[in-house]
Amino acid sequence: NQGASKSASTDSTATSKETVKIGVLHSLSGTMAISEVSLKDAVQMAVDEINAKGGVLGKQIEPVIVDPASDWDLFAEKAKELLIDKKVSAVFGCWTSVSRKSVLPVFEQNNGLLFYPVQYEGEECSNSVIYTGATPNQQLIPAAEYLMSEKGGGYKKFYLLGTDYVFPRTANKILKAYLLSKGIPKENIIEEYTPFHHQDYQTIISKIKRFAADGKACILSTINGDSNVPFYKEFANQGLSAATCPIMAFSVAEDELRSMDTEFLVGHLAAWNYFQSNDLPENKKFVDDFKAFCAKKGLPGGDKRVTDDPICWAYTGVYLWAKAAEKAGSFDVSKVRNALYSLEFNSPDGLVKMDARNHHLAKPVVIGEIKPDGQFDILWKSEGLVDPQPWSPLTSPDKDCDWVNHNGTYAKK
Amino acid sequence: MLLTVNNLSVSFGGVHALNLDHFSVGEKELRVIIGPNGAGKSTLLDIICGKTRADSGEVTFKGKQILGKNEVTIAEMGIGRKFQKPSIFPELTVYDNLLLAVKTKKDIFSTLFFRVTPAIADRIHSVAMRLQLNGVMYKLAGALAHGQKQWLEIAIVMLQDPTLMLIDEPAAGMSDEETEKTGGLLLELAKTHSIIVIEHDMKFIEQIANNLVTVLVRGKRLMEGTFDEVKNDQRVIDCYLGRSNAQLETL
Amino acid sequence: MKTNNSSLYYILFIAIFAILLPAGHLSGFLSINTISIWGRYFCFAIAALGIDLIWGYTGILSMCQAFFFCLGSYGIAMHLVLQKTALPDFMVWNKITTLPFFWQPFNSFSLTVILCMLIPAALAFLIGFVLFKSRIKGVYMAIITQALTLAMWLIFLRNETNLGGTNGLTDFKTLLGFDLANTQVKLALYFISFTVLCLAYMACHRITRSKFGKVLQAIRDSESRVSYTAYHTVNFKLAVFVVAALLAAVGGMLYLPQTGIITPGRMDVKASVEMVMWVALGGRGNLKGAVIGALLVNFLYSVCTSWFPDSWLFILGFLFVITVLYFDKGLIGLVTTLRARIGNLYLKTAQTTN
Amino acid sequence: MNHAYTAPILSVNQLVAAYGQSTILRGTTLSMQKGAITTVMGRNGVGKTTLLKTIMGLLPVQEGTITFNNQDITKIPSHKKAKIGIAYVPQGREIIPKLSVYENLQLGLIAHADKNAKLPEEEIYHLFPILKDFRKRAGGNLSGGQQQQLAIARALVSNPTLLLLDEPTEGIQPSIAQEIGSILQKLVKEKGLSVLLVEQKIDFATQVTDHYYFMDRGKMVMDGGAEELNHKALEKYISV
Amino acid sequence: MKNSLKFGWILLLLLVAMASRAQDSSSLYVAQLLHPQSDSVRTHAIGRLVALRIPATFPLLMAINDKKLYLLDNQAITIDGKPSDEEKYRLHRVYPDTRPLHNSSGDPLLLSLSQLKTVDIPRADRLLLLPIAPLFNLYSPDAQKRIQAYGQLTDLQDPQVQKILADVVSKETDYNALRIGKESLYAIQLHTAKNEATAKAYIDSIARNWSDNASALLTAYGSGKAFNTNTANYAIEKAKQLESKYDNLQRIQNLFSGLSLGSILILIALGLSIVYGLAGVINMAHGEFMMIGAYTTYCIQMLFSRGYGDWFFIISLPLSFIVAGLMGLILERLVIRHLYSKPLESLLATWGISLILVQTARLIFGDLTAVKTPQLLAGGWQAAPHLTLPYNRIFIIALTAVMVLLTYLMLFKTKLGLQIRAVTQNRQMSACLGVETRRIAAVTFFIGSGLAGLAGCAITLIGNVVPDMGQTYIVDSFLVVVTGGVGKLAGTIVSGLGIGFFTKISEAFFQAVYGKVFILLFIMLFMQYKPKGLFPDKGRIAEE
Ligand SMILES: Nc1ncnc2c1ncn2[C@@H]1O[C@H](COP(=O)(O)OP(=O)(O)OP(=O)(O)O)[C@@H](O)[C@H]1O
Ligand SMILES: Nc1ncnc2c1ncn2[C@@H]1O[C@H](COP(=O)(O)OP(=O)(O)OP(=O)(O)O)[C@@H](O)[C@H]1O
Ligand SMILES: [Mg+2]
Ligand SMILES: [Mg+2]
Repeated sequence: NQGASKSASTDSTATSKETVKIGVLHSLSGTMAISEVSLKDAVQMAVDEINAKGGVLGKQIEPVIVDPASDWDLFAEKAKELLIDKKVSAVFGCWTSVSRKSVLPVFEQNNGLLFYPVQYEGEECSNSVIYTGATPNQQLIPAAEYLMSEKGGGYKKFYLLGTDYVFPRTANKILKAYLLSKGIPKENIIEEYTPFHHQDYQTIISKIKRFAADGKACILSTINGDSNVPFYKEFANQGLSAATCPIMAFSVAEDELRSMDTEFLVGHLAAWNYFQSNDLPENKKFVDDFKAFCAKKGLPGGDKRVTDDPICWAYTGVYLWAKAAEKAGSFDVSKVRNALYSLEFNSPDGLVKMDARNHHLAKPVVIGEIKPDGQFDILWKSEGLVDPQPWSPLTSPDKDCDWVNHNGTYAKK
Repeated sequence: MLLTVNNLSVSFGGVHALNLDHFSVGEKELRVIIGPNGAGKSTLLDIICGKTRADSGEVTFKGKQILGKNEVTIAEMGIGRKFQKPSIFPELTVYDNLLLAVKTKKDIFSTLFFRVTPAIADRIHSVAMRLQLNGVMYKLAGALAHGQKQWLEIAIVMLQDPTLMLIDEPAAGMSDEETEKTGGLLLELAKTHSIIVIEHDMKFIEQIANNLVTVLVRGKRLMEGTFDEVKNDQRVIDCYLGRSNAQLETL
Repeated sequence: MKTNNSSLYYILFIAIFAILLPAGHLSGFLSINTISIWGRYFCFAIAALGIDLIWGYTGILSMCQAFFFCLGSYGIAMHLVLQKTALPDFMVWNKITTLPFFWQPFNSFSLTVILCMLIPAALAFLIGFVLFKSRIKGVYMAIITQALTLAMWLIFLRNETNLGGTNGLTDFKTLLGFDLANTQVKLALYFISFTVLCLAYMACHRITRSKFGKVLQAIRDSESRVSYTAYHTVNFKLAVFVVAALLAAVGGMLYLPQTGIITPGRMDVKASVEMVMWVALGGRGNLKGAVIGALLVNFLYSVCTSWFPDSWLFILGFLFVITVLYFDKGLIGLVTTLRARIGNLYLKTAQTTN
Repeated sequence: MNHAYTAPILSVNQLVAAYGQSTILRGTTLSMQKGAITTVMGRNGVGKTTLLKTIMGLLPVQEGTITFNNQDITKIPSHKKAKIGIAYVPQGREIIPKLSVYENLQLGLIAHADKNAKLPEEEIYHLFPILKDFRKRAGGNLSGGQQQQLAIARALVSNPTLLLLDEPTEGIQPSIAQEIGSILQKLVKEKGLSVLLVEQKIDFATQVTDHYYFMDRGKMVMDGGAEELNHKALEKYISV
Repeated sequence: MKNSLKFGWILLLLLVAMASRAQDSSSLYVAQLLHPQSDSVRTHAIGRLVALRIPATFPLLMAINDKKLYLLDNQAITIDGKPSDEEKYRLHRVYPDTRPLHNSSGDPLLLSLSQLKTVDIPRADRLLLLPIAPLFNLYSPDAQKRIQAYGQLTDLQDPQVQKILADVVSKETDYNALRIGKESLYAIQLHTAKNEATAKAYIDSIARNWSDNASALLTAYGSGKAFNTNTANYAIEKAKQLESKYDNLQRIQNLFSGLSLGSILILIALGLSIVYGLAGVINMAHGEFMMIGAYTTYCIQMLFSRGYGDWFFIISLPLSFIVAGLMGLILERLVIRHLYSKPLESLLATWGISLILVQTARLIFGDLTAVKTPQLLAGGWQAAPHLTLPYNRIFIIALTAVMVLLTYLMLFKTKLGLQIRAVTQNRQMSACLGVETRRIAAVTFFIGSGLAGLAGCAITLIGNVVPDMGQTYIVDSFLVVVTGGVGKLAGTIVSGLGIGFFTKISEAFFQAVYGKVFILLFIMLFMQYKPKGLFPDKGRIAEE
């Protein structure tokens, strides 16, 4: 769409009083609000910081916040509104894969740019999305590897438990392929799914109990959102513990643990790219700033708020965009996109780097153990940055994603 | 015989409400049923019109067994019912109430493409006129007074033009004058229809009981006879009429 | 008098949506996005007409209209997906190599259109037959249809169903060779939706005015009386149920190309209750009310989620409560009472001046 | 004593009441003596039931007043009216369908002035023997006439001073209707009960009435003592 | 608890005496460990201690493994059990002996964590302890730990370990620990048995003892290490028997799960059914009253955040009832009151209210929260080997039973109940009979909403507290109300239990998702036969 980019470029020549619009597309009501509101706050904070420092290309950033209300159709509608009516230069948003998939065609048709901050199942390579969250190889595989290692406990049996939707299904497919490739016999891998908002884990825990009787089993959990508490509670109540059978979670971060009763969770594990307990000075500042920001804005939780992986990447996304725009000298989507390749940024998680050929971010992988205060003890950290693999070599060995030399997804020889 | 009932038995939770060995109504007969409260009169009508299921026995109408058939089928066979507690369409106008009742084809397509013909309009109006409903044609039926509802329901049954009409306490809640009118109406209808009427108003019964009167007591048929026979039967006086019989004499 | 009122409504409606809105777009005031959004509301309004028939007129609270709506949408979506690729990409990920049999017919557009109406109608017939035969009514009906929708939702969420799971179907490019991203095509879809809405309204209007419609209302009032008056109520109920399902499906079919995505989220519990709420808010048992309710609630939904991102739920919630407390016949009832009041006032002043 | 005799127990003054837009009572006036049976008669739909409903508080009074025992009760809610001794037997019985007969009777006790009053079971079953056999049955399952008996019994349980009866003999077998007549007279005599009766059957009315009113289109058009109540006199009002 | 603590220490003292010789070499490593010059020194020291396996160092190692090693005046100490109300702990030394610490007046010393210096041992180092963790955990005062340790010892062939094991088992007091300890012993003896008779005897013992790993052990033995086919078959045979026994227990567990799910549904449906009966309306906001109850519990927990143990929960039970009830009352006064006998309107209004309540909760509380399980209700009751019935679920079942009973008594044995039932069926006539319909309606709403609140409070025991938690259960509980027959207490109970059982049984066969679909279809079919629920009204009253 020529209109959008034209208006953006004419804007950039104007005076510094002028603003550049970005869209914020996170659910503020409905089921996903619980997770997504924090991301909106993080984006807002990054915007405020950048504006305080003089904005981008001499312009103040003006966030346009809309509420897609956890309604996937509305995500598409709001995306259209942001791109066509509001003519924003970039959009920061989405959490679930569904919401991303629903806005994807809109962004592609209207030449928009979406910064997507959450870990996802991969198998996607859109020219219009900048994926700042983890790809499967940046979260799942290291976690499984760790659990199988001597240091991680040398577990031999794996219970793959998830909520029934795309991320867990794809994640488990990749995990299963990985485990099988590592010589774990088929019967030692169990895959199971529960519906959204499932609350009653009695039956499943008794199955797990039996599965884990010999102490060699662990759980890889992609259970989402509000099902986690009942799951962990029942786990403890039926006499299981992190010592007998640890749970490695891929969707439990500090923000979810914030006001949960962590008693049952202590000792269980999680794999992410970022933890609040990361003791880099950049991170210390980021955490303090975020708390101060929430307290100042009177957001629920105030200075008790915590940061976590998606928050970190939502925040980083804004900076990446701003930096790319500076580098490109324009807000034009294709120029910004080109400037993003190989762009480095000193994020709260340390130095991270955009991939040179696709739209994902290279970053460290960390595995942590839940502490009673809802924070994580970092147990393991990858050496250096882990490069993203949008197409897992385990399940799609013949595919790769490259927007520089090829036109997106291409077949490897 | 148009309607024959044999060995009919109905009980509710162990209590026998009806235990009728034989009962029959002929063509164009106006049959009155009386009996103490709770004798099973309404229950009998309920069974005939398919509202209640019987435990055992047989009921034939025009020679066909009707036990076990559903209300609609029975209605289609030509049995119309007026209930003790008026049953009408409260949120439709009186006119629409009547329109729905008129005897025409009643399947989906006919109703979809239904047009009011002058003949039908005439019929509706003449019936409404006779039942003094013409003044309230476009009032919602729910807003009628009790007595008017009674008449509306009678009008519905009339327009249905069934072979057999089951009329439960038509005079309840009506003034003497109106009761008498109703009686006249029933007598006239009886020229072309078979009718079963249940009533407690002896004056009214006297007016309409040209044929037999059946007395039900505790679900059983106590006796059947002309009005005079019934009125003077000691058993009927004991369990049903009481002293009011004497009062009738004085009139 | 009465017809005059109605025709005023109609003229206003047509003036706004057939002339004003498109003109606004052509002269550059309104983006094509706004036009498309209204096009989508029309689809909801079509479904709402069905709900009004089954609930407003017949008194059967069916909570599975959202499901029929989705069936229509999914059908068209399957066709659109197949226009793009021979094998949908999610099947590729799930390691499915051949197109499942039930996808095959959706290669052809005409078959798709037929199936999109046939499947919901047949299902409605089946469900209706089972439920009405056993004389399920009232809340029982409402809750069971609700549960049915829930069950269907759960099934559609599954990947094994081969309908895209939670992600549903999305990313469509062309319909009958027309580019869906094209402004002209969007405008055309808008007009088609508008026309279908008008036609559906006219059809429903005829139905409710006919004796058939009276029978429906009579069923709402006193079903047993209808039976004793020799109407086969089951048939009538079944017929409206199928018609309502068809309307929902048609709405869904038109909805899809204008929205660009269909997911099971369209038929979850919330969505299915909301559809009933449109009608309730607009004015139950009044076709105009159903249309107005659907348009208004969805318009508010769109507007409030942009203007008051945090608080649109409050707005909607209060709207419901206040409508109920003060205008008990829905918005359309409010309009009528207001008119009556004004009319009275006018009469009174006329009298006093006399 | 004399004073009580002359002051009306219930007087209704220029009452106006309506269902929504349609006004039914258009200035109804009525006054009834204590310890007497006053009958309101009139054709179908003239507003007899509406009058009782308005007195009972089921319909708001738009204009006019209602006085009971020298107390203005125009505006007070139905349940208070019940508590100060007005009992109501509505047209259509209004039995609480899913409560048993016994429980329906117990409900009558709620309006009883004495909080600890016991159900006078003996008395009731003496008057209406059928209720005894059906104690445990759901009220809604009784036959029409049985329900009517139950409704009357329920009203009597509260030991009221004023009884509003809307066509109490409707659907009741003649012997019991007769009985009800005598019971009313007995109660009036023995307990000083006052009864406002709406009745269309002249036979029944003449038998029990002390004073009658004749109603037409929401207004009283004629009243008089029992002795004046004869067919001839009334005929012109009954027929249009 | 106390006993086992004492027992642990006695054992430890015994060991300390036994190993006093080895102590000399260990003290150096301990010092290095507590005050390492560098990380590698510490790692080395731990490695050595592990290799030496000196029982005197076990308490220290155990403290390291539990991440509970602290320094106080240069003594290596650890904390005991749960904190007191002021978050203070009792302390005892872990090296060279395990004396409890006392203050100057001879009372046990109580300190808070902030007064201690934490010795941070990285997980990498802690992992070094893994190989001997079972060994030192045998001496843990915590029975749970010992159970685990016994379980992990089965493979050890070391005679020294066997001796320790035998010794510890002979003094074991905890029932469950004893069983698993015995199993380990038997297993070792089985593996060393040299003739068929003894082997079979040990197989029998293992089977009789039937602890967690019995069947796995026997199968492993039968399919590998047995010295002749006879014993191998015998072992496998026994293992199979155990499996089938286990399957039976599993069935019981399933039934229990069904019972517990059913109770939750009943608890919610109870209020729903009462309110439904009254307003004649599907109260869309019922789930939100549940949410209010849950948040009340949460708030009280926050208020009580320091100490008072389980009191917060005991107080929240009535309070959540009252708060939710009051909210219901307000709602009734403000909105529902105008809508009696207008089912459609109240449906709309309650839906609107539910939207408002959910969003309000979201604004106030923001996010996912959860309530601590009270100590009393943590864990489960070991009803039989392999059959743990969690206390929280037992509690919910009991609570439901009590509430059902109270509701029954209230509705059917009191004047209030009579009035409530009358008002639900015929408001106008009830008013004419002297029933204060407004008050009764308010009370009914109070009770109905209160019951929902109570259900919310109970649900915090098993689930989390989120603004839209009401939606999770609401469809299910409507189904319960409907299958039971609207307004039928007995029906609600039977159908609640029925749906609970069926869900759990079908979950055992299908996946959870299909289990749910199956249930829904089943209910639809069921309604074919009972279109008005389990206990329909009979006769004329059924018609309305
Ligand atoms: N709920 C209502 N809404 C509107 N109008 C009503 C309503 N109930 C009764 N009416 C009208 O009020 C008028 C008086 O009715 P009412 O029931 O008081 O008559 P009635 O004298 O008791 O007659 P009947 O002898 O038949 O019982 C009637 O014309 C009736 O149509
Ligand atoms: N569902 C039921 N359960 C129990 N008893 C019932 C039921 N239905 C009817 N009965 C009883 O059956 C008997 C017959 O009732 P029915 O209504 O036929 O009497 P009726 O002759 O019409 O009396 P009325 O003259 O008072 O109308 C009554 O005693 C009634 O109480
Ligand atoms: Mg009867
Ligand atoms: Mg009347």
